[in-house]
Amino acid sequence: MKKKKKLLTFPSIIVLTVFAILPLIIMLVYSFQSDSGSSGVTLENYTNFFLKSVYLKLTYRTIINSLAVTIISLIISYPLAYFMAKKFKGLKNIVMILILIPFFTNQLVRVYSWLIFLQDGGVLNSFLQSVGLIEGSLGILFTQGAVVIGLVHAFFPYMVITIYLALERVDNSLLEASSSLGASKVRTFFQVVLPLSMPGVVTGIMIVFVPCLGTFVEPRILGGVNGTVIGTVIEDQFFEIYGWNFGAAIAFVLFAMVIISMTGLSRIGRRYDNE
Amino acid sequence: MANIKLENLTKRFGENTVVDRVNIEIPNGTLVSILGPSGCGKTTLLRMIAGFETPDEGSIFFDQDSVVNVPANKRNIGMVFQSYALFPHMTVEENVAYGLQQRKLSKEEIDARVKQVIDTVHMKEFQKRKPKQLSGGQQQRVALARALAISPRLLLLDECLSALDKKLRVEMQTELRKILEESKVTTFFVTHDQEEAMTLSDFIVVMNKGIIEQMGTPLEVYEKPKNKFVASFLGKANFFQSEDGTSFAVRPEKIHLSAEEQAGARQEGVITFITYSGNITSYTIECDGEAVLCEKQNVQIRENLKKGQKVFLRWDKDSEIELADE
Amino acid sequence: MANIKLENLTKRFGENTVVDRVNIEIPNGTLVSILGPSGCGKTTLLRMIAGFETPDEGSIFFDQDSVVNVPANKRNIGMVFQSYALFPHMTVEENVAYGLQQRKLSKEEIDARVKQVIDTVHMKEFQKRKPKQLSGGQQQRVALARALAISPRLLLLDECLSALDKKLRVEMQTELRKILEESKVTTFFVTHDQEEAMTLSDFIVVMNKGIIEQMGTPLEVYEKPKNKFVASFLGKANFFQSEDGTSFAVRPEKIHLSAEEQAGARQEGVITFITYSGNITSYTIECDGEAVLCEKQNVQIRENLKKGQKVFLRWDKDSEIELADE
Amino acid sequence: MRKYFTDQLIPTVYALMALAFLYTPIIVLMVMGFNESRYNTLPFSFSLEWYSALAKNEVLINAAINSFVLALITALICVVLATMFVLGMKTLSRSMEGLFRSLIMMPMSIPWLILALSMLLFIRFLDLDKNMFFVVAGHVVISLPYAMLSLQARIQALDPALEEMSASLGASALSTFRRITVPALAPAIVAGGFLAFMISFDNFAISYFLIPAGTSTLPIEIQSSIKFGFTPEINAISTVIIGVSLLCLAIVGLIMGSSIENMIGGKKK
Amino acid sequence: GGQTAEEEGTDEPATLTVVNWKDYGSDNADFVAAFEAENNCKIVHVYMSSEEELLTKLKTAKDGDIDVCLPNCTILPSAINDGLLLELDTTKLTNFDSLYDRFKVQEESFKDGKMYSVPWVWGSTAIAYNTDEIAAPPSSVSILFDPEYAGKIAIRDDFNDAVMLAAIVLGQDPNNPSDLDAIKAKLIEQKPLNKTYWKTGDEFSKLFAGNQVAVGLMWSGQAAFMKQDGQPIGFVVPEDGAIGWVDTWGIAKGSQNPDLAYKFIDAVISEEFQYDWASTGGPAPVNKDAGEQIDPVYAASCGMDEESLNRLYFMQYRTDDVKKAWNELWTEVKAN
Ligand SMILES: Nc1ncnc2c1ncn2[C@@H]1O[C@H](COP(=O)(O)OP(=O)(O)OP(=O)(O)O)[C@@H](O)[C@H]1O
Ligand SMILES: Nc1ncnc2c1ncn2[C@@H]1O[C@H](COP(=O)(O)OP(=O)(O)OP(=O)(O)O)[C@@H](O)[C@H]1O
Ligand SMILES: [Mg+2]
Ligand SMILES: [Mg+2]
Repeated sequence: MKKKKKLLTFPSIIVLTVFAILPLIIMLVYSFQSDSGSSGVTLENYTNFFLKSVYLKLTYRTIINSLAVTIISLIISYPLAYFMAKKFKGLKNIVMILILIPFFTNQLVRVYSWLIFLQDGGVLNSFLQSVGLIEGSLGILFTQGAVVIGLVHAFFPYMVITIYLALERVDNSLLEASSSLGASKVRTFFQVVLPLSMPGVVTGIMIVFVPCLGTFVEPRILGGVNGTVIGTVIEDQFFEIYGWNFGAAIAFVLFAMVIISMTGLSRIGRRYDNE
Repeated sequence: MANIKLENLTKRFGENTVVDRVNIEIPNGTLVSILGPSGCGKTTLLRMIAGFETPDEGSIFFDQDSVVNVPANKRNIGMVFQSYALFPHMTVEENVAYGLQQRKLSKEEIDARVKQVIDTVHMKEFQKRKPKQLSGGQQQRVALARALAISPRLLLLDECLSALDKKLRVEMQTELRKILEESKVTTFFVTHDQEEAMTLSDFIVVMNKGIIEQMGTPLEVYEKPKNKFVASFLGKANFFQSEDGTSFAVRPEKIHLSAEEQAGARQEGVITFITYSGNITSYTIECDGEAVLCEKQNVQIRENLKKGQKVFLRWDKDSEIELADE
Repeated sequence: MANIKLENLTKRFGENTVVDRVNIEIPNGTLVSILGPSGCGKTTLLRMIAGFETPDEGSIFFDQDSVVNVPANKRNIGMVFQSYALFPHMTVEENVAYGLQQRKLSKEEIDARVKQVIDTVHMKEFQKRKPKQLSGGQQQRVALARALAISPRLLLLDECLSALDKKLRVEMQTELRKILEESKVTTFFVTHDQEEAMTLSDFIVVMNKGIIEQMGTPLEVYEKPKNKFVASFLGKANFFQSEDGTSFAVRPEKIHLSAEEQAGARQEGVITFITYSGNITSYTIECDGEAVLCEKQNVQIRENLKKGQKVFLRWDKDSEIELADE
Repeated sequence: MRKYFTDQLIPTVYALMALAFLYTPIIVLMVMGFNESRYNTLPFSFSLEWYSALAKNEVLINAAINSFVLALITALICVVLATMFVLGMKTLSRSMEGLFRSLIMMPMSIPWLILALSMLLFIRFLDLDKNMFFVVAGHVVISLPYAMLSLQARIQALDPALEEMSASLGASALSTFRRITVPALAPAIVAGGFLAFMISFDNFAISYFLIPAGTSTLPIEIQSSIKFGFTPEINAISTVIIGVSLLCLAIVGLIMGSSIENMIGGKKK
Repeated sequence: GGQTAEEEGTDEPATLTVVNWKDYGSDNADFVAAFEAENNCKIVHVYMSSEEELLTKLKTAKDGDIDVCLPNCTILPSAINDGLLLELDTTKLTNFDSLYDRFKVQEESFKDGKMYSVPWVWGSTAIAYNTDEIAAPPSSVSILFDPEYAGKIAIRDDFNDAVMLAAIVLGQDPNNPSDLDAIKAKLIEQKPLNKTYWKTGDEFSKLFAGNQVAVGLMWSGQAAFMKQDGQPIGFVVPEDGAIGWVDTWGIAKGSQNPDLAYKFIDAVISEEFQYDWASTGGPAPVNKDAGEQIDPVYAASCGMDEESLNRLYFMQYRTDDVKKAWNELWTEVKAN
């Protein structure tokens, strides 16, 4: 009985192994080969990455950016998910659908729309000028700020979903019990709701932070001259100079960082999961 | 530690009026049991007092102050939920300490109090466990401890002992009674167990379909039930018709049975059914086609009445309970 | 409709042995109540019989066939969980019909049977509701109906009446008894209510810490408990020491109280506590520093014994229960 | 009054603000679809020119239909795989479970570009033709984690007693699954499918590298037009897609009535 | 690919798979329809998103996946060296003789004396400017380094363009710069003057139309198109030169339809095709007959004239090491 159930996990695992792991192994082999085509194993791609300050600098910039995006997403998503799970009644499904609908548009098109919206002389600028909030130009496009806005926009809805699902599981009678024991709404939140929704928060952080590390579209387009991040470097390697080996090496460094941060996070998640 | 007054308290869910113009006044420091059939509105009543449901009509006063607009966390009420509602991410200790932590006591005070309350409910050896690792009864005790720990001015217990076995239950009742007498906290106690209600409470409130059928001391409610519903809901009762058309009830234990004809016998019949339940044996006697229930305490082991035997029934005039017409 | 035999049944959770070498044989068509303190392993025992837990040791036989390797859905067992486990997405009707649908009966047969069982548990007016819209007691009745509907060969009831009020409970007990007698289905009944156990069951099993302390008819277990645990767990008991050092117990109802000195009085003391509980009044009497409990049925309303009064206690020799040494 | 403030007003205002942020670029792109300027410049002057151009643009419409079909197939496969996985997951040992879970989540953590290229290399390594099978496989790989996320959250909330109860009533494992587990998981299945659909629908990298010649998806068309500048036809088709998906959801909502409540996440027990 | 069907005249049309840029002449609907009708075939377009990616496509393709492709001169030698292209027989191209002589002997198309691709269009990456803001055509690429236009400049996010541009300004040989450090310093110095580095033509055109960018590095073809569309855009190859490029057609090694492929190439270098496209906003023609028909004023305004042609530094093939070095340099500039 139990054995049979275990078999249910296999199809997914097989699909992943065949269509992700095996191909990646081939890619991993590439990362240990020299760009110059000579066969044989080499670490030059990795040493190149770690010895050039430019890549380390970009890595650092990428991490800081991704952290900023994650934190801002959390600040936007948690209250929204909380209100949906605990305050809205019939409304919450409408809100949920409204949150998902924008994903039916293309990512590039959305990013270009931000470009139109944020540019000096664009919609936002004209609006703020006419209201009298600012004079002259806004100057927000082509800064890290614009990149963060674009990325938060692209990823926060996923976080809303994971947190919402976790909060839905927190039984209302627990909130009542806390309240009857004299806890204010705020304390109830921090001592009961938040810890119990922690698994969802952890997943949400992963679902935002991790893809952020590898993005290149938003930084390139919205970041202007400062939009270079590790994702765009990888993209350049593959699209501009045929540097697959080095590109693969960078990708695997990124992947290692992801694994490390995920391990750390899921450890936190597990602590709260252990009810 | 508060005098509680409910005035015209009413709650509707959609079309259903589940609590209907309830008026009660409970003196300071008394224990009131609420009895009533499943679904009659007991939990809803408690939830309104606790502040989790807003009444549709009526007021709630704690010592003359209307609390309808006071949020639940300011009412200083200890509540035990029918579903326990223990915090799943906290240990037993932490659950019990939770309410105290809200009150900004020192760590030592909290620890001491927690220890004391956990001892009271006999949960010391489980204090480091999480609720999921406890049996139903153990969880219930934690819920009780958590409510008691904060020394509330009003304690609301929603079937808080129902998952305990008799022995532990009697112990907990005694503890509860002791705690309540010491702390003089006014208590509402919802229970399905009439014996528990009668043993424990100063007053009993019998509810039915959202209204209060009768309120009084256990003696009053048991010996002088106002109507058929109360008479049959609280304890068992045999109903008879007098010659003048009014109806009255007689409790099974008030009926004397004898195998020999006796003076003043009111009915005679045949034993059709005997049920032994330890300290008591019940006899069902068929008299003129009506079943009459009669209970005898088993003061000796030997049984002297047999199934199919003819017996005579007698009761005192003042054991007859007159009932309001319905 | 099956003879059930448990042989050396054992279950451990980690280090804890929660069911410890249990041996029972239950004849076909009998109702066995399992009584025991909270956490003693009752639910675990039932779950092993139902097939949800695999025993670590021992066997389970239904009519000579070992079922240890039979999956739960092939055991044809009706079960009522402590937590009801109603299917939240189905109405009352659909819940009850579920088990029948698994048996590929015709729609008419199913409808008829569902209707019949829902009537039995008095849930007709709620049949279109979802479990969320029902009170605890109502939910429990649905759970019972669902288990009964499939006419199982074995019925496992885990505190299935505990959320009901006394009146409904007695009704349900009667119904249950009737159903069980008609269908002759073997039944395990876990309860905290000893009175319920004694009224309802053919046999009583008293468990403690995973082992069986005693098994027998209600009369045997109540009147001849093997040890102090059983004596005090099932009903109340006063313990005394004989001159020869052995100890014995006397049930409170077996003690005759009188204000006047009487022949054969065994003890004398002063009433320190009187508790009224409807049909019974309990007296606590202080005799030589020991509290003795004595219960009198309230055959009349007037009380003739007062707190502080001196009384004489007497009991028959054969009311003394000899206890095994511990 | 205060309650109204904290329970209604603040949440509503907050949600509206978040939605405003979310919809800013969407509204911009919708408006620009009706703007005459091909460069999306202001001032705005209303025109349906791009919609009539779109109506004639079979390539773009076909690409959109392809994307839709591909996303639908991907979503179905993901839902089936993810459901099977979360059901089997409970029986795994803790460490196995952790391993398997991180395996499935992995595609989220690798830039899709890399995954796409490695799959392309893999196909070449196997000496196979590019075909739709691999496109679907690639889409499944990247969408599966999203489907899994919503299901995992839900399965933990599923009371095991329900399944036991069903077994004790005589239901076979399959019957229990169909009648108890699936309904209990339904909201999460729908939500997971929805997420997988969206991920696939918007994916460029995988389709681009793996798709056989002659077939195209909407993201590919858009990405390819961008070298010289895409026209507001793209805005127009995006607007149409949003409109259609809203309409579909509304219809589904009407048909399913109150059960739409449970569509996303839903309520526990 | 499929079977050539022309001789037998069967109903089953052959398919010709063409790798090209989207909206770049060869996928013009009218042209495609006419070609398909004439040759009873079906053209399948596969779009590329960068030159390198075309190489990827060729390398990972199986026989028959690709018939014709559009490599730029910068990657052409790579493709030829890796044996990805078929050797061409120019006698099969009826229009080959009409090409300007310089394109008949385009260096990158040859290896060991054998020809592997046919030039198609050429163009320049030079200065596009807003005629409303800048009255006279800039005479030097150094306008892109002029602080006067700070915040209104946009050069392209492309290591090749960037390095060549800086080399022109510094007087180095753009195809063989002598001092990469100086180039890097120059680019870093220029960096803050940019509004952005544009990546796609879409970005540039929208920013330009939105008055965000007044001057920048742009392709001649796109500038011509925008001008026709009514934008106040001027285009000039300044006196100190700019970057030139040549796009060519090759036949993939594994093509199953080489004859049809020849027909296709022959069609796109025909006088008619070349004139039509060049005069309506396309890049400059390689067909001499077509070139001579174009209005000289128009030609000058989009850098198609002889004079501009002579000022251009045509991009040459670069080895992987050079590309890597330039790319890294550019990455460092961007990361700065
Ligand atoms: N949220 C709700 N919505 C609609 N009806 C409800 C709701 N909560 C309770 N009810 C209904 O109100 C009535 C009273 O419910 P309540 O829980 O107060 O009963 P109770 O007396 O506590 O019953 P029990 O003894 O079974 O716990 C029941 O008929 C129940 O079905
Ligand atoms: N899954 C489990 N893991 C570890 N310990 C368990 C588990 N389930 C039950 N126990 C422990 O096993 C013992 C017996 O539990 P069980 O639920 O059988 O008790 P019970 O007799 O039904 O109690 P109650 O009357 O309170 O329902 C308890 O001490 C409980 O803490
Ligand atoms: Mg209740
Ligand atoms: Mg139990």
